[in-house]
Amino acid sequence: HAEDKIVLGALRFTSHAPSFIAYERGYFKDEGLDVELKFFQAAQPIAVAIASGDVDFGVTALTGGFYSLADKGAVKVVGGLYAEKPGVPGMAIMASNQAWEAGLKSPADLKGHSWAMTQQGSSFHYVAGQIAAKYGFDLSDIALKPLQKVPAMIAAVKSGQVDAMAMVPHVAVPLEKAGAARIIGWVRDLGPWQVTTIFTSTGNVEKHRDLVERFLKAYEKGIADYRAAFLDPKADPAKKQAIVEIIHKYVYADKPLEAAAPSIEAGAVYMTEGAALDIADIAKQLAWFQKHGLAPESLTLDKMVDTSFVATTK
Amino acid sequence: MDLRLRGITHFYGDLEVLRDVDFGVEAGQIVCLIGPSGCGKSTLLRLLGGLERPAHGEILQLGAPPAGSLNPLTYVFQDFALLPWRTAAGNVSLVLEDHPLSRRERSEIVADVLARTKLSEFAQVLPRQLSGGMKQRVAIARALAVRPACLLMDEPLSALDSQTRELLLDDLVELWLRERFTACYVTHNLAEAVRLGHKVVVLSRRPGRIREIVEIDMPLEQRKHALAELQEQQSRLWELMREEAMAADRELADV
Amino acid sequence: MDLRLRGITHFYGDLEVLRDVDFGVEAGQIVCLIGPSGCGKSTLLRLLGGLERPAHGEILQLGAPPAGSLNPLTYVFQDFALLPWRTAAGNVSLVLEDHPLSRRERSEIVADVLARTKLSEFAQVLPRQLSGGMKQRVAIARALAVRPACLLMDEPLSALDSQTRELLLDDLVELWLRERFTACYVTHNLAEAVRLGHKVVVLSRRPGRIREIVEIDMPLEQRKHALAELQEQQSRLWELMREEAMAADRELADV
Amino acid sequence: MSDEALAERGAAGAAAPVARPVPFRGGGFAPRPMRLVGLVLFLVLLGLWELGSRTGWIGPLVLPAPTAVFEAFRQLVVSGQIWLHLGASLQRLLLGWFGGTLLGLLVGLAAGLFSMARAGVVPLVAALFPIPKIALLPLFIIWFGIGEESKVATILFGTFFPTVIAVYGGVDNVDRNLIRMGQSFGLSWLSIVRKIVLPGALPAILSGFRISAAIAIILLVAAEMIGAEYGIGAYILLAGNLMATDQLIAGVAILSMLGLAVSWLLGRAERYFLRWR
Amino acid sequence: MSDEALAERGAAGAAAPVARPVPFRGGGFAPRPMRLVGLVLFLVLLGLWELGSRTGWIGPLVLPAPTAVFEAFRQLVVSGQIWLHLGASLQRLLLGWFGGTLLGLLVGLAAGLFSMARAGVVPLVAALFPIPKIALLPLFIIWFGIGEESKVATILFGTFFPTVIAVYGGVDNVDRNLIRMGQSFGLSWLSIVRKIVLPGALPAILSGFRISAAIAIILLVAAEMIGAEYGIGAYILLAGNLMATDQLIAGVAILSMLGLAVSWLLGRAERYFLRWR
Ligand SMILES: Nc1ncnc2c1ncn2[C@@H]1O[C@H](COP(=O)(O)OP(=O)(O)OP(=O)(O)O)[C@@H](O)[C@H]1O
Ligand SMILES: Nc1ncnc2c1ncn2[C@@H]1O[C@H](COP(=O)(O)OP(=O)(O)OP(=O)(O)O)[C@@H](O)[C@H]1O
Ligand SMILES: [Mg+2]
Ligand SMILES: [Mg+2]
Repeated sequence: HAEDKIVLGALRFTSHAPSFIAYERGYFKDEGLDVELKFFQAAQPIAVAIASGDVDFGVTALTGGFYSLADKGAVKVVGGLYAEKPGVPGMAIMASNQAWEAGLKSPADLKGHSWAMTQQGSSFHYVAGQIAAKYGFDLSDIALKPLQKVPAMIAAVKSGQVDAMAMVPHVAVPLEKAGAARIIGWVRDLGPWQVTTIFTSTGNVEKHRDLVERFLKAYEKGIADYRAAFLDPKADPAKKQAIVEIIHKYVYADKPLEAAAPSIEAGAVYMTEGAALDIADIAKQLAWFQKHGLAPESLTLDKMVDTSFVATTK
Repeated sequence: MDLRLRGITHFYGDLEVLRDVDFGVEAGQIVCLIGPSGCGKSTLLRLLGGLERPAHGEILQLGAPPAGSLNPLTYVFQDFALLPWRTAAGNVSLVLEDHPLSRRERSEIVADVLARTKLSEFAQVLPRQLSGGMKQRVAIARALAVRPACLLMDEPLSALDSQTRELLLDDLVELWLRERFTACYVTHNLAEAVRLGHKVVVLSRRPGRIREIVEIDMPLEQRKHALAELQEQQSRLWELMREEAMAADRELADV
Repeated sequence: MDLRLRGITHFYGDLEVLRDVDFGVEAGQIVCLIGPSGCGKSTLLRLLGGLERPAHGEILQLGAPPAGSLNPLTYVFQDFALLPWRTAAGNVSLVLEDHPLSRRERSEIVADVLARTKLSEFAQVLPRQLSGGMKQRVAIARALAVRPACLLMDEPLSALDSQTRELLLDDLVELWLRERFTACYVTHNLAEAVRLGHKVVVLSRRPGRIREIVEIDMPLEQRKHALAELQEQQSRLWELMREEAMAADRELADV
Repeated sequence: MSDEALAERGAAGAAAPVARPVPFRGGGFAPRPMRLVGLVLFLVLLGLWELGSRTGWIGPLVLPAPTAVFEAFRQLVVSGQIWLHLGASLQRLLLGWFGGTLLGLLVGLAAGLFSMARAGVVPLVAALFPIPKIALLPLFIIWFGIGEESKVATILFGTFFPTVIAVYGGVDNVDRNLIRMGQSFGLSWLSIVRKIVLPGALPAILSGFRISAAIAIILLVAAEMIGAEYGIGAYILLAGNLMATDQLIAGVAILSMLGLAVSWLLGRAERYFLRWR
Repeated sequence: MSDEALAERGAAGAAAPVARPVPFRGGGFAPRPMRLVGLVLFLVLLGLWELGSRTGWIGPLVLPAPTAVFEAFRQLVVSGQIWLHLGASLQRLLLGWFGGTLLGLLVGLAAGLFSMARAGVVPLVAALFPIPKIALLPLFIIWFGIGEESKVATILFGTFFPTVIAVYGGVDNVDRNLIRMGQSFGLSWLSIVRKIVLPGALPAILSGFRISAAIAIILLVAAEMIGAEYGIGAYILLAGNLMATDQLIAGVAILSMLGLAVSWLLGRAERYFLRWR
């Protein structure tokens, strides 16, 4: 029978690993989906491309742009993926060496310091907000530096032009090892956070529920494989190796496998089982973005999320 | 075909350029138009050829143009107005291309007029390689190609150095003796006017009115050898115009 | 101060422009230089003024320039060479500003030369508002301001219409009668040459050699009323040059 | 028979002397600016756009309604934010444009006057001009940091090259006869440069300014990619991130007005400095 | 006493007839291109840069050594990747530039010939020209998708406006005397446009092409920000993302060479089409 053609937007990041696993292991095919992977240089255009109809599914953090598209009725969250919570691997909070010398030893000291991020309304911006909330100062006490790109953030912190930033573990740890910056805390300690979500166009949700269900079913299998390989301490090394090989096809493909493997493993993050969605946290994020004028006031949780596809956690 | 101007008055905006000008150009005659700078000579010629419409008065063609005339009123310009991207032959051919002529007819006409202006060997040469005199000869060839009933010439020699001017003046006289073309010839140069004109129309300063129309009866072929006699005519014209030329010279262009 | 050219030969690349030219300009005399197009007249004048260096031969100043001469060899150009962004007075003042003169001296000189060229009322006018004749008068005023020992004039009237040319020619004669300046005057116009020149140097086609040096003894003040007599001189010169002018006219510019 | 009567008979009596007015065949080929038409067209386009948005024919995602854009603009003004943004951007623009122009003038003048400088500068400029400044942003951060320097540098680099080209082109086009005149009157080299070459090159230099000013405005967005909190470019980038298309278009409209204002100012400057033309 | 002897005595004998050669005061103000100097300067700069890198005076983060850049370039060639990138970019460049130029020619010609078109087009172009294309990228995605269309559209928009300006400027500058000549010989309107206006505007149009081609190359990086996998711009962006400065500079050098190649081609075209000058 004819397979349904869909386009899946992806970045060449380990955080998109379930996409690659489900694709390579034929889980999509099993569901009668002919998936085309479409690669982007940044997360934001994936959401825009879903709005324009070029892409059917994507995975991304909840950013200002995403809320805006959701408010215009273009995209809808259907599942969760990467999350931060205590006790699992996740992002680090780093200080530049100069700032560390000057006394920036923990996230609590961030008041009055500068903070690198890609853009306003990005997840890095949100982290700064969470730090400020947790340690009881105002976000305006942190000097936010939007630098558009992650490498620019790294360069700015390395050279001491900016005091602090949040960074994915497989970058953060080598940076500290090389003495280029200091890890002063972990994002997971700020509380649970649903970082990325799976989303699709509103049209798909309303008119092709079956398609969305099949997609999520296949995707969940990819997540399960990933969890089994990276989040299970008793994982079978051979199974793990197989997953690393799949991911290597897409990430660090220009490096030999041996060189890429450690980075891929170090990049492991927590992914929720069955693509479950932390709906309470999403409500909290939405409120924060709205409070800071980074999401439209008119956007409601119902408009943004369809909770009928996956389990929701509180 | 004759031309007749009746009560021509013309304005540019509020500036009156010509006032009540009235004269005729008879077939086979050269009418020279002289007057101080800015008195409206070029404007008058543009009106004659239908490139502008007079504010008042009318300009009439009397009689039909000769059969086969492709462009009864044909200009020869001071600055030659040759297309720099076309060869001499190409520039002549340009004005024939909009007429229903076969390719052969066209190239025959081109070859013929180039020969008549002694330009055959320059057919494939671009304007930039030609001296000023040669350029104006190409322009004259182009004008002849459309078999004009009346040539409208606006200071055709004034962009040339005076030796070349002398040579071309001789050529023009020779051409007229052969072809007896009709022409209205604008010039600043009184020597040219008395060498070429059957009738010299003297205009006043702006607004140009007719001050005098001088008829010169001596046949064109004799004039070359009667320079002293012509010198008298010329001095008379100069006396007529001298004061006005001086005043025109000292006039400021409006900013 | 006299000028003396000795065996001047000049090349542009491989092109020989002048060959073995040899003549002198005596103080108080106007020497006219005539010759067909492209024969090297302008080049010769540039050599005379030190704007170019001759390939062979030498150009000498004999005797010291008169005391107070700021620029012994001073040009008047065909295209006037006025700075369009300066007024008439500003253009004159330009050539004084590099000399150690007080502001008062300078403005006195400017006022003086403008008066001598009947331009006082145009002192504050920009070139674009002036007619061609007026522009050239400003250029002449500028030349007079530096009290030249010898004026080098390159077809100063050829960019003007012929009526204005006539007027300026009269002015030049008048000026010479008053000031007896020395000049080397390049022209294409034989009428100008016989009206102004004490000596007319006739050059051949390129490479320019001296064909003849014609002395005209009639005093300048009488020439205006002896046009017929001059006409003879002029015709003789024209006979000398006619063939060469024709050949020069039919020459192709190298691409 | 009078001429008039003949004229009545027209071309029918071909052999008889017919009097016909000379046919008019001039005119045209001289478009004149008609201010009103431009304004009307602009309003009509705006009206159609609004209508399209209201009727839903143009989705809000595709293009926000003009009223929404205007509302975003009003917000910007009412909140006073516009002055913060404009102030920051104008400062960068002025510093960068001024620096680029000054350096460009010096280098362009050198290339216009000296063979050596020309030989060195021209190929270098030709090679460096078509380099996109956004490509260099990562390096600019390293070279100039994330403060104002790197933003100003971006604009400076962008305006430097076109200025060099305009200036040496302008110097090349100065009438050589005027320079020869200066030499023939024994003017010093400096006088010739100051009084003849520079004013003569001014028209070309000023029209070069038009280009470099447009480029400076275009580069504003690129420049403010580097950690700018305020600035029209930063405002546009943020709007783009948030997919707030109304703010995006409002920001773009501000840049466009800035461009028109600069070009109007340069027009005034031209009219003042080139009134001798 | 001979003249020569007098000349020896110089200005001392002021009253006596002294013979001195006329002093030379011309020359200068005519810089000539000296190919060799440009090349030598380029090599010297490269040498200094390499030296700086080798001695550590220029840190590898600040600027990679020329040899490192060359190595990155060599990698690109050896792996054959360069052809993928170049191919993708050239296709976008050609399509975008060609489309923008064609549209620009039509609109510019209309603005040059008809008052109505002029009145409508000129203010619009003046307002839209200084809009940075990167600012519009989010909208371009929505309008044209993430395929080739949006990339081509970015370049098309960038080249359209300068072409319009160049073309109507060129038409304006066609010698009105030539047009009047055409009319006086009764040429049809179409003939005048085809045979007089267009060839007369060609020099201006061709020099407009130089500008629009440079802009097209500059916009390549912006265009390839929209989800391009291959292309020189995408290569540069990726290098920037990875802070691989050697690849970054290699990519920029490729763009620069592309610019030089295009300008050389246009130079040839000018020499061919304008050989009548
Ligand atoms: N198209 C125009 N628009 C406005 N004014 C014009 C136009 N053409 C000519 N004029 C003005 O009309 C007057 C007469 O111009 P015209 O060119 O007819 O004079 P002319 O006698 O040919 O002068 P010249 O001897 O200098 O050639 C001048 O003052 C000129 O400035
Ligand atoms: N700077 C130059 N470089 C090369 N060739 C030159 C230069 N100046 C003049 N020539 C050539 O030298 C020849 C003589 O030029 P010149 O201008 O001296 O002639 P001319 O007698 O003044 O001509 P005309 O009567 O046209 O003014 C011409 O063939 C010209 O092309
Ligand atoms: Mg006229
Ligand atoms: Mg000359």
